[in-house]
Amino acid sequence: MKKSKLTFLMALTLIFSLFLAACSGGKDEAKDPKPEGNDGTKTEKPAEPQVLNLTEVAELPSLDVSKAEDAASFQVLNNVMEGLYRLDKTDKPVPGVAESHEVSEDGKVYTFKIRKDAKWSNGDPVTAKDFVYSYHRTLNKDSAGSYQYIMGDIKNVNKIINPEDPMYGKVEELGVVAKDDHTLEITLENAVPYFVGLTSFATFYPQNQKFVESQGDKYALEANTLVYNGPFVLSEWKHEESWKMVKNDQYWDKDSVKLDEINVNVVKDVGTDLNLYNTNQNDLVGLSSEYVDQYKDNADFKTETEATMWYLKMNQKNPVFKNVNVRKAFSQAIDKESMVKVILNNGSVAANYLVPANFTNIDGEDFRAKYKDGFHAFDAAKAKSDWEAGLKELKKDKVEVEFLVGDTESSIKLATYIAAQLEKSLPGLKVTLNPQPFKNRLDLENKGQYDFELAGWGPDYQDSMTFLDMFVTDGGHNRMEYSNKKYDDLIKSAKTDLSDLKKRWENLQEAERILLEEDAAIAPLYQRGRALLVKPYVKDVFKHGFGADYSYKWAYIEGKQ
Amino acid sequence: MEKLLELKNVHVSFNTYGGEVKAVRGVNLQLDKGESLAIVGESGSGKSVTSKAVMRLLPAKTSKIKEGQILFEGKDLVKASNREMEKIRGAEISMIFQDPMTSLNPTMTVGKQIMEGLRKHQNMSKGEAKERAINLLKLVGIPNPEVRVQEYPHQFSGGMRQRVVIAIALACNPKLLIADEPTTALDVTIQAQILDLMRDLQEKTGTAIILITHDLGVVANLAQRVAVMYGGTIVETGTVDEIFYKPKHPYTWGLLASMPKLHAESKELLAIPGTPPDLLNPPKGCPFAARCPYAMEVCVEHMPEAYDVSTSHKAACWLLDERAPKVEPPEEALVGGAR
Amino acid sequence: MSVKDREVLLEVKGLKKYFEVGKKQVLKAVDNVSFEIYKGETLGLVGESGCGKSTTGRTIIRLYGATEGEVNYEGENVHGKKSRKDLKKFNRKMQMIFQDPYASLNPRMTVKDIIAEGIDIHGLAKNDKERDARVYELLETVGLNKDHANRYPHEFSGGQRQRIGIARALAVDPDFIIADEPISALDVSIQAQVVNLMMKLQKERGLTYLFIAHDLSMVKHISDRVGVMYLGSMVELTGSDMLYEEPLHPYTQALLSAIPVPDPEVERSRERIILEGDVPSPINPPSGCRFRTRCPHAMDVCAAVEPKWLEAREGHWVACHLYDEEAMKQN
Amino acid sequence: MGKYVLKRIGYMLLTLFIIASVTFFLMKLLPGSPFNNEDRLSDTQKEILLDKYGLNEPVPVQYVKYMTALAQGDLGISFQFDGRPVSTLIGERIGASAFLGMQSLILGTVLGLILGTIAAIRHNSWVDYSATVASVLGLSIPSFVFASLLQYYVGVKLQWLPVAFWTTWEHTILPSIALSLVVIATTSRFMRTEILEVLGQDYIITARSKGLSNARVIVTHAIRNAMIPVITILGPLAVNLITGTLVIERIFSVPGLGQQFVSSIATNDYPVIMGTTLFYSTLFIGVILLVDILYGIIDPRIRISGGKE
Amino acid sequence: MSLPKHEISTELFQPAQVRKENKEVIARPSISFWKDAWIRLRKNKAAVTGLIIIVFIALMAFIGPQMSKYGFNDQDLMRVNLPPKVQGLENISFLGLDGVDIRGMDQYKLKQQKDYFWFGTDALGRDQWTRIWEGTQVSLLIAFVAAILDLLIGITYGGISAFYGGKTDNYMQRFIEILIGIPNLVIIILLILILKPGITSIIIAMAISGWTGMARIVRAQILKLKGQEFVLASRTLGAGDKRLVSKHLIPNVLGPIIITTTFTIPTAIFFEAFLSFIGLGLRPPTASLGSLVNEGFRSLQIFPHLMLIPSIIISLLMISFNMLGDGLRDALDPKMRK
Repeated sequence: MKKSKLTFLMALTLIFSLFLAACSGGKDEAKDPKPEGNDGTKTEKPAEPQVLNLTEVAELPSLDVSKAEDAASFQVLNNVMEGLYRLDKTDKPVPGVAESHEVSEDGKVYTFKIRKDAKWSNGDPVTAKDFVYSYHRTLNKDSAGSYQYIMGDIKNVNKIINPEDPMYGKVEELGVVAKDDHTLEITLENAVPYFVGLTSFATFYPQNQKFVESQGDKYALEANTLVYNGPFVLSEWKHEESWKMVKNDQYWDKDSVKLDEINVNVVKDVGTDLNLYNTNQNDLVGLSSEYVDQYKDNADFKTETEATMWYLKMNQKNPVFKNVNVRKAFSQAIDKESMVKVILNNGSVAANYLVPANFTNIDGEDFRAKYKDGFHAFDAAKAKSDWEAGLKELKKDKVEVEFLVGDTESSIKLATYIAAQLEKSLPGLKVTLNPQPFKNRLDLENKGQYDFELAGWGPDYQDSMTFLDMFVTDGGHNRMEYSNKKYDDLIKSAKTDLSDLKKRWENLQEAERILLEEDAAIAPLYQRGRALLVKPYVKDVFKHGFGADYSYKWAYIEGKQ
Repeated sequence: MEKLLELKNVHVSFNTYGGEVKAVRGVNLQLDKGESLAIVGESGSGKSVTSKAVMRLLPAKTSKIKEGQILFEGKDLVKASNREMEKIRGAEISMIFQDPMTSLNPTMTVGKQIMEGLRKHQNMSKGEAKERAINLLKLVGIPNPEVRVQEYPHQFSGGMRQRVVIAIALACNPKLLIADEPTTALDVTIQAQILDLMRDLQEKTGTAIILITHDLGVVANLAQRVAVMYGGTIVETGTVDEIFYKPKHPYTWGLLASMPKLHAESKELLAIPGTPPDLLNPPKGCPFAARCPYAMEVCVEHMPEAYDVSTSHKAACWLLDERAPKVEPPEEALVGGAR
Repeated sequence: MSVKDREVLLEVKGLKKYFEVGKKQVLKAVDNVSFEIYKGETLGLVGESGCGKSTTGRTIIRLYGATEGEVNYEGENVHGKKSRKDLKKFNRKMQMIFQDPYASLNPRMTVKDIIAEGIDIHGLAKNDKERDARVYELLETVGLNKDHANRYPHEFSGGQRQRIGIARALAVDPDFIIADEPISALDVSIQAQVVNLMMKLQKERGLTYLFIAHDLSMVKHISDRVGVMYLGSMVELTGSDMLYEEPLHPYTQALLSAIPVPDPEVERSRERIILEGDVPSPINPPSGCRFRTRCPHAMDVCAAVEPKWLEAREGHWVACHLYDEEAMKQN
Repeated sequence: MGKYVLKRIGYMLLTLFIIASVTFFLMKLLPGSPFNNEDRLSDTQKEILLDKYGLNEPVPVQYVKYMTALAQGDLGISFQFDGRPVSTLIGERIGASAFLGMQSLILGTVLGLILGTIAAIRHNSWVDYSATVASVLGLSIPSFVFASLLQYYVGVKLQWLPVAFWTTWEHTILPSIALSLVVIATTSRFMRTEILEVLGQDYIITARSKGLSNARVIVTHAIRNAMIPVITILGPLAVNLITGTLVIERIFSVPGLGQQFVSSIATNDYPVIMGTTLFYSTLFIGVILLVDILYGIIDPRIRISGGKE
Repeated sequence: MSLPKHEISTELFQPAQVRKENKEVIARPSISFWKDAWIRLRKNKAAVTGLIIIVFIALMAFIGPQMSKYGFNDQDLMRVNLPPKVQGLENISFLGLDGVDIRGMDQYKLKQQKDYFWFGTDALGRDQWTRIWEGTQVSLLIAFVAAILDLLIGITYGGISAFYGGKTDNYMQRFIEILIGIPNLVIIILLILILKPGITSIIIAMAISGWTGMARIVRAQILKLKGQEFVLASRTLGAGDKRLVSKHLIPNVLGPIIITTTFTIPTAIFFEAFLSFIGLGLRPPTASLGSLVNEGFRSLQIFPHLMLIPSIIISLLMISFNMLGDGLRDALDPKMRK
């Protein structure tokens, strides 16, 4: 009974998938994936269907390069589009649409050579003009893509997007010029060392002007109103339900691409996601902490460490947190090791620092090398004495504070633990949780309407600056009335003076020390890890520290059958 | 005359949360073919229960025929299976209820409701049954039967509905028709119409009728024989003339005396004091003893058996015992025309 | 018996009570009814269901506001704007007994509280003791006793409840009682109890009754005069014996002949006037005489002209063209 | 009847107008900002966005504009899904929700009616008691728990039916069953009471006295009459199903309106929240109206006399 | 019973002394409506069982937390996710109260815990016994307060609407129609978003959308009662509005109100659970049965005790209230009276 039912269903699924394949025809799909890979890792032709099945928690809000702003969209764009460079396995930029680039001596002018075989999926060549058009479109007055700022290192960008500036909206002043179809020259404000890596970011992708204009309002709203230049094309996009990427025949490096098809279904519930994984309908599933216990002994279980940092943000608008001793007490009061081991349990690392490991300078020196263990490690006794000192200064013996946290199951659980730890270590403290949906939390933070907050930050680009410049006085992400002149100066010089990169590096390390050790402005908690189950037959899906999460360009399936 | 129905010592009880209510306590009755018998009594006297027991329409869960026989053409209905009862109901014995407003299914056309029984018992085709339904409607005096057969009960007035109910009851030419207070819910002028109709139909079809009512006027109009019920027992039976002109039981006297006489001069009514017995704890003696002005010690202690007054007239009263003092009925109980 | 010399207690003049039953649809429950009730008498009001007899009663006692017309009690109009004090005065003089012995007593109150309600409202007892004493006295009056005082209505039989209803009405010492079908829901043997009680009370206390019922024989028994209503209007009004002996209106005649008499011989020999059809809807009553659709004597004039309310014989009022010479001529 | 329907539609429009106004002002009270990426937006960009969506204007002006647009059937543009009209979003999502809702309603009602009838016929027997307990259990097990258990046992363990997604009809079975639980429980309880009530009616005795068998009496007389009042609860039930699908939609990854409503709340997508609320309300009132009309069609007493009042 | 006639002695044929009062004697003992209803209720086994369970759970909600030495938010990461273990029952393995998890490992041994946790512990090492009973307390509180608010608003609104009737009634009914036109869930979600999440907000949100049902029932009842003859009788006696309402109307609508309330309470408990599921519940660490089920739900496959126990309590409450409600309906419904 069971068996026949199963066969029937499988037959049904098969018929259905054939049907789907037939529908999505039109495009000339490579029925025979080309065997030769040229990266040397794999030369044999994979004998089995190269189909990767994935899930995503939400519908794609926007695939318009100029507007995209969320992880899911970036993820898709990274695989159906390509910038000048793209990130490889180790997050090193490798040539994408550009085959090479040159940097001027002052490090401010980059000249990219666009490869001649780069093509759009409709057959048009990808030219330097496509990049210029795309950047103009992004920075245009009418556009309000939230990632405009990431182009801020390019000359005049900050003026063009500032309505008070005379240059406002004048995109033609942008420091990006197409010298010819295959030469793109980009001029920077400052010689930032991470710019090439930045070109792999979605906002820096080209757009095909002719195509964009032909689609009008419909551009990027459906699978067929977008044109692609990446390893895959989006062949189907059923809103709120699923999308499908198939190998892009026009892609210049199509020989490296082994997957024929990537199916992504929207699954909001982790339990469902797991059930799908267990019935082989999904090849990779992220585990929320509740499920880690259940699967940590599973052979497919893996953890990854991400570059995202979580910390407590203490709002100095509140006189309690104005007191440095209180802040220090908070920093030392939480047993982070137990927390990551027992509660998070997903590869997260307890952190006493803000900039995670693996942020290296030009010489390959790790940012963490100098202060390896960070500052103010867990020390309940010390926390208590600092707390008592703080209370004395505040002339209080009881303090009640509200703890702003996200409203997801995991962050509430974590916050409950943190609150209990704080209350345990710091007598006289009463913590009330205020769980809020993501946007409300940010809104409250933005308006400074919180006491302390469980906050996190993921890097936008591969430089410690992405973490450190948040906390300058009146900085866009400060929002806790933290101000330290010394810190501001160090950050400012690191931003503008790039003549001595070594010095800059040290300045940034010093800035972090001031922020954490002297001022204890924030209390770092952990570097986020991610527990996941991956089917053993999924190979070479590359995980990135920033930008999009995964690259499928090099991925393949082996051993499924 | 041929015996059609005979009830022998029928006892019916109801289970209520308060205990066992003995609604019918040893009823003996008989009815000949084509005869019309009226069962008279107050509410709660057990007259409706008796009639429903004959049809076996009492709720199965809460009620039980505890003992006795109900012989219909010699067959004991108490022991009949549900199947057998289904064959008898509607075909051999049918019933009319008090409230024509509620006794018809509001969501089914009148025609269908008449046809149901016909199709079940006489295996008629749809067309035949419909034709018969129209004829029946005509028979019970509903104008325009061809049209009205398609209509729903709420489109009929109360009197018309009662006619429909009669049509349903008569559909299969039953041998016995039980009419449970068929005119109580109707206005006087409509009541007259229905009584007229019933008498007419009985003459035409020869169906025996058991008429259940509390209205002595209706009894005088329609019945040939009368049974007076009180407290779950039959206290007096006899021909209509015997009951009205020579009543023997004090309850019957009281009943007659408490009715105002339309013809006669206004006299004071003779009321029966008190209230009927609670059948949850029925008195062990005569149920009427507590209200009876002539009650003797024996009445309180012992249930009287029926004394034969004449061959057709019986009364269950100790006053008829030779040892009892002689008592004359009160003047008010004398029905005018007799004397 | 000459009624003319007697004192008028209540005068109903051109009383109308319409109910709005929908947009622009009016149910004329009582349409232009006039009569008088003399002190100490019982006026019976009969008719089939829906004829407006209960509405008339309820309008008189102000349960419904009159659409038009007057109700004068001892010369004073009951309707119209009244102060709370004035109303209370009427409430004491005029009382009502209701039809349904089950619905007319509040199931959540003890018999004592039910009977004492009027005493409480009008402050007729100085203290609880006096109140209890009055209640017990009233219970005795209606043939119950003080053991019953603390029981709840559902424990009583229909007749007992009806007597409790009477006791409640008597509690305020009224002069005039409207009895709205007080016996229709009772068994025959019990009806007599209630009627006897009412008649006894009338004798003892000099009460005036408006006795509403559909049972003509009982109405005739208790009433001095009887009014017959049909479809919202009064068709005939006269002394009860007169009505029986010489009914004038064809409807009254039919009504009388329809009543089954508990006398087999009479029933066997009796000729009936069987009325055809049903009572029409009071929402769209027939034009002219409302009875014409069922009347065996209907003439053309009946459809055209509403019959006048006229005194055809002395003390015998009727609304029928047959007794209106003018109308007959017209026909 | 026609007049009655027109009048009802008039009320419906008035109600919708008030609901639209109330939601509009409620929306203004909602905490949080509408921006998708607050963290990374500069103040100027926020200004631009606010301008774009007309959120910079005084509230009364916004109100008038919104209502005017609404009158023309324009529900605005989603914040979260940039450039997509709300009506399109609703249009795309409602299909799945409606299908799921209707299928569960039909399944649930049919099963519920049968269960309720059986329970009533076997009144106070073990069948009745177990049906009662089952239906109360049906009402007391949270639907998300039931849905997850179904998914795990039927989908993962037994592999009889797909775990999730919305592609073939097979995929609709589990969510429909999960969703119909409440319907079964509600209708069976209701049906049981109604049948018991109907079985006590005089016309049932009339039918019995015609010699009809028990089964026939129940089928031809009791069920139909008992079902008429059941129809009145179908309206609210249907709407509850459509709004109540959100949990089920989430668990079975059904691309429906419920999921979208929740995500629009999470992202402060005001136009979508308002649009969906209005849509739900319209549906709700519409269904109630429909049920009333249906009631009139099914119940001959109302059908002929036209309108209940 | 009846003897042959001749065996009855002649002395008995004497007129009996029947006292007049005896004719009006009522044989059955006097019982008030409520007492009668109580007797009926007591005869209904299901309802009594329901009542007992409700009382038991309500008592445990207050006593339970005292029985454990751990507070509801006492965390200890050394003892997380312990399965239930009960003294005495630990040797009966099929009960699942032996501290062995579903993988067959004795977690108490593993984590070197000597204490017995009757309901186990959660992911933060908190004692589930305390949490579940405190959660029950919160759920019952929410449900009762929401029901009482429903009651107050519903009775007032429905009462006024029905009592004054006419235009007042018409306008008030239109208003209710509009309110009913907005799906419940939507109102509640929007309200909870505007108010801060927490017990008060949930109660307010539920009360705002929940009273309409009660109002309709009260209105229908009062409209029906208003035309009843006993109310008319009171009016003819000159009773004022206050008297009518307090003596006649309210006591008679109490039955349906109580019945409705017994069905409102479980609905409220359930709704709160639903809100927890979509993330609009209480502020942690406060827990309710709903939020506990929701917390445990994720680890159902590995730590089933976290979800099962609160689920069982919710279900028990739901079933009990429903059974009690059904019983009350039978006991209070005048239609059922003989």
